[in-house]
Amino acid sequence: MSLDLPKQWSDALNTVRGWARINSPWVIHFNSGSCNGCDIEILATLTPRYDIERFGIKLKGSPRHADVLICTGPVTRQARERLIRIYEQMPEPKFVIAVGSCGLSGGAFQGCYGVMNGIDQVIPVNAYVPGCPPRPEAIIDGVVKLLTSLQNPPTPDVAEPSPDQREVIT
Amino acid sequence: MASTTIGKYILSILALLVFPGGLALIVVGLAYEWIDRKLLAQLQNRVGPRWFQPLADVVKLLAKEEIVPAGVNTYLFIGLPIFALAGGLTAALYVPLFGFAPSYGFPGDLIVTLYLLSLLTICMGLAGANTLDRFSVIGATRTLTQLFSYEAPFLLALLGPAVAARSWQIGQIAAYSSTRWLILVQPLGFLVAVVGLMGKLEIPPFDAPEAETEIVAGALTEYSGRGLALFQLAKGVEIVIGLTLISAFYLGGVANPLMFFVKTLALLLAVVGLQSLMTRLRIDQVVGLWWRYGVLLVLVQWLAMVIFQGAMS
Amino acid sequence: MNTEETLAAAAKILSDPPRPAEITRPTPTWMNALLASPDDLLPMAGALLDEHLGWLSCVTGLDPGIEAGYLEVLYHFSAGAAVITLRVRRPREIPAVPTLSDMIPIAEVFERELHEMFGVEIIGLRNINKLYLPEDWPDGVYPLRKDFDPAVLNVSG
Amino acid sequence: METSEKKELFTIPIGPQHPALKEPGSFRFTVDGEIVTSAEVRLGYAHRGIEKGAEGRSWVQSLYLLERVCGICSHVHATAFSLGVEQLAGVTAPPRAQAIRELVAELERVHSHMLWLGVAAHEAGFDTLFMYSWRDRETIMDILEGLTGNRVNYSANLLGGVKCDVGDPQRDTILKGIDMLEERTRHYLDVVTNDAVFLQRTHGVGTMTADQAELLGTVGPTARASGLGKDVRVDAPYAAYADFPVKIVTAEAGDLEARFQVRLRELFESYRLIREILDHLPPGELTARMPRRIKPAEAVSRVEAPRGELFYFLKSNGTDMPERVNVRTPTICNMTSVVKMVVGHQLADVPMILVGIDPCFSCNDRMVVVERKQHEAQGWTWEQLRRYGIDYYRQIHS
Repeated sequence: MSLDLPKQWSDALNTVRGWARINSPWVIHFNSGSCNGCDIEILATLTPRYDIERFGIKLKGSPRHADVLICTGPVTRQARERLIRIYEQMPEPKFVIAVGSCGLSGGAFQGCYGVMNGIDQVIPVNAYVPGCPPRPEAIIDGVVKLLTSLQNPPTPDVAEPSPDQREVIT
Repeated sequence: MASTTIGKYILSILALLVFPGGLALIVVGLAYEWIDRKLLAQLQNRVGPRWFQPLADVVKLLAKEEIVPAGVNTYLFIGLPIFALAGGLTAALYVPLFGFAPSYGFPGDLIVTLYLLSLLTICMGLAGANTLDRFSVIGATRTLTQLFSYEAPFLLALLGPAVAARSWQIGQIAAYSSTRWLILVQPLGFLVAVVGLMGKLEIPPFDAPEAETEIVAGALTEYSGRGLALFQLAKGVEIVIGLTLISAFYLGGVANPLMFFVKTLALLLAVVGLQSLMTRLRIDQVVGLWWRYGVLLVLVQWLAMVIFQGAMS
Repeated sequence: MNTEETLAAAAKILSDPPRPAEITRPTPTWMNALLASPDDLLPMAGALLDEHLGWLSCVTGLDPGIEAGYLEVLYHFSAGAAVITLRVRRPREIPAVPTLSDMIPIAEVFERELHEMFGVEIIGLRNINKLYLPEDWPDGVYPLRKDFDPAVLNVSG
Repeated sequence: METSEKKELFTIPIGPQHPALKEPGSFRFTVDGEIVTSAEVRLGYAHRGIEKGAEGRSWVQSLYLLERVCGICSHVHATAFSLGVEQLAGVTAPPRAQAIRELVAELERVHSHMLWLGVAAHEAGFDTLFMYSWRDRETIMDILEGLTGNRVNYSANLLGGVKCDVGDPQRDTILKGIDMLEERTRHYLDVVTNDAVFLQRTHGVGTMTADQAELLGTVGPTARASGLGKDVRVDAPYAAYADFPVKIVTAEAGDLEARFQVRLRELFESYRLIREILDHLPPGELTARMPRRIKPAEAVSRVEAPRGELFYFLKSNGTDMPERVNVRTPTICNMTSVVKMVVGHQLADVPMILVGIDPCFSCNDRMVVVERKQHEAQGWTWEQLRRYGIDYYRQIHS
């Protein structure tokens, strides 16, 4: 915000912004080489029994539309570049949730030559959901916990994206 | 004299920005979007979003960073969503919104309104073609291809009531049809108009231009933040205007607010019901459908009407 | 044709002169045939296919260790319950086998994997680009060989 | 693979992050307007190095590692591995354990096919069917959870047996769930056979004749939909399939519609088997004693996964760790057929054809073949594409 608004105004604006962010998290899902177990559970959260649309969570295809990256898998060497790219394509403010034991630490695949042993080795992670695979309820809980944690601290200013973040997606 | 002129200007501006156009329209557009999503969720056995969901989505998008991808025309990239929304809001002035007579009207405003509505589609097409992303470009070609396929039958279907009313002015046609349920005499035209509206709004089965599983988010793949929010608002506005037009023309008019909401909501329910039953059509199937059956149906309708009117006179 | 007949017919083809393969039967349904030379691979696989004695189910690479001095390639053909495995041994330094992909399209996938994982050269295979290892994988490092040392990767981040 | 992308404007990359793929696999389709002219698959985004990993773990640890090759068909991986190791050690699991293995395998097949039906419907843009089939799938997830304690990656297998028994309460739950699902499946079969709009997307799409299917080495339902009677459960019965035999389900047409029908009709066969096993569950022990070290030997183990034949080659060397584990998953066999089938089809059909084989990339993590037909379609300009689009639609309407 370049405009100099009175304090109450900008506070009110921030409240509205925070409210909207908490109530409308759009999610993008990336599988960095997991066994699919977590991925089908993430997909299951969309379906009638769990229905994450109740919380305003929507699964989006384009990283440009997303606020939260839900990432599964131990990050294989091949998927590493892609993961970073997707993370960089997301507009600020953005959050990352690591889902599944292997996304946390490499899990069962720890030590295999093809994996990086966890998502936080590659990109910053805001929330961790353990389990092999976690139940859909646990995944929803993870997202909701992340969102409620945003409620308290003041909204950080939108960071100026670095030049490489403005590259074209091809 | 001068004061009445100024008063008129103020009233016009209010009509454009607050009621019945502008703000009120946007609010109703968001509400209809919610109803659409909620009903769809219910039909799919889900709970569905909360009532403020579309509002939260739009506010959040407005507050987000907007990334302008490299290699695009920045003015177009930023301007197109604004044009799209402005087109929709302008169209609202000629339409009997909320059961009130149109704010403005002149002979031939039906044609202008329809083309203002197409502006959204064209803007989306251009927005997609403007970016270098190939999903957007494919989405843009599909958007425009689809536009060329449904536009003519949709237009013809709305001209049916116009011919019956012997007027090209929306206000007059609405007045004419408020005493008659044209759906009874022109059922085919009504059918084509409803399905045409589904095509215009790119909802299933006509969602090939934004087919998530093939081309991510179609023409809007590259948009984030504000642009996306404006397009979403424009879409909400288009839903309301489209429903209003069809209700006013075919469903016995929208003479007062109650009738307006009852009829447009009933129509929305029908559209959502159809949507939940359908598989996405391929773009070539869409084109085939419209030109083979859509146009034919409307022409049959017209022929019947012309013969009927000839016999009457 | 039951399993026994299939295996008998296959054994007849594989033990054909001039260079009969060395045939063993570890289980009732599984037959191993160690080919005398990699040149026999194409004609023998062709003969199996011609007689409808199976389809190429899998290709396995084996590294018995550095001391053994050779790598082994196993071509598993399945027919009903029967599995007929053609085995080829190649020296560890210059392992090379002819490609089956002209005859069996699916073989290309298995052979490319073999090439990448064991460094076995596939004679006649057109496409030997990176298969499923990452683009920045070092040349000459074959992960499924016994002497593979993960330290060579050491990609710190 | 990034270098030529600017030039090939109309190469459509799908994946590794793409809404059509819940798993990472990367495809590049070159398109003429909407028609696909060439296809290329780059897998390996899920390549974790499991085969090597198993060589550094004990037999028991490897069991759990291999179960996580794939989260959808985890049980068949564990079964194939257990059967192979038992063969190496010369141990046979008790009959009750074998029957429970088959029971869980069939339950897993139901879960996998229901999942696939939903994903396929989603690809077709038919989200209502997706929601309904996944809602019903929850029943089977509950059953699996009640039986084994986990919804996915159930670890029902042990080396030498199974870990969970089926008691009367579980039996009743399963039977009740199966009855409900059978009725629902009948309804879904009706939808995929009779719904006109759905048939427009499946009928005559991605057709593969029996000869092609055989030449391309397809397996599982993909092969059976083309009229090939390939099914390991019938050809080489393992676990308890000799005692509870399965009737093979095939179709002749070889198109997507046939693949839908084969998979759904297989479900009825699975329901029948599940009931039969529950009615005639052999009594006895659940596990046999397994040695910790296994004498040097080799073994081949074949199991019918929901997607087709799963092939394991195992070699032991006298220690408590495997010398070599080779996994050949069904998807790798079917993937070649996709690359051949999509050429000449509409871009819009590609996700459907792809999903028609029920691909499983994490199973696979390998890469396939390049197919280029007609001209080299690189470097299409916008103008060329526009021209093409106009000509294409002119042809349709004239």
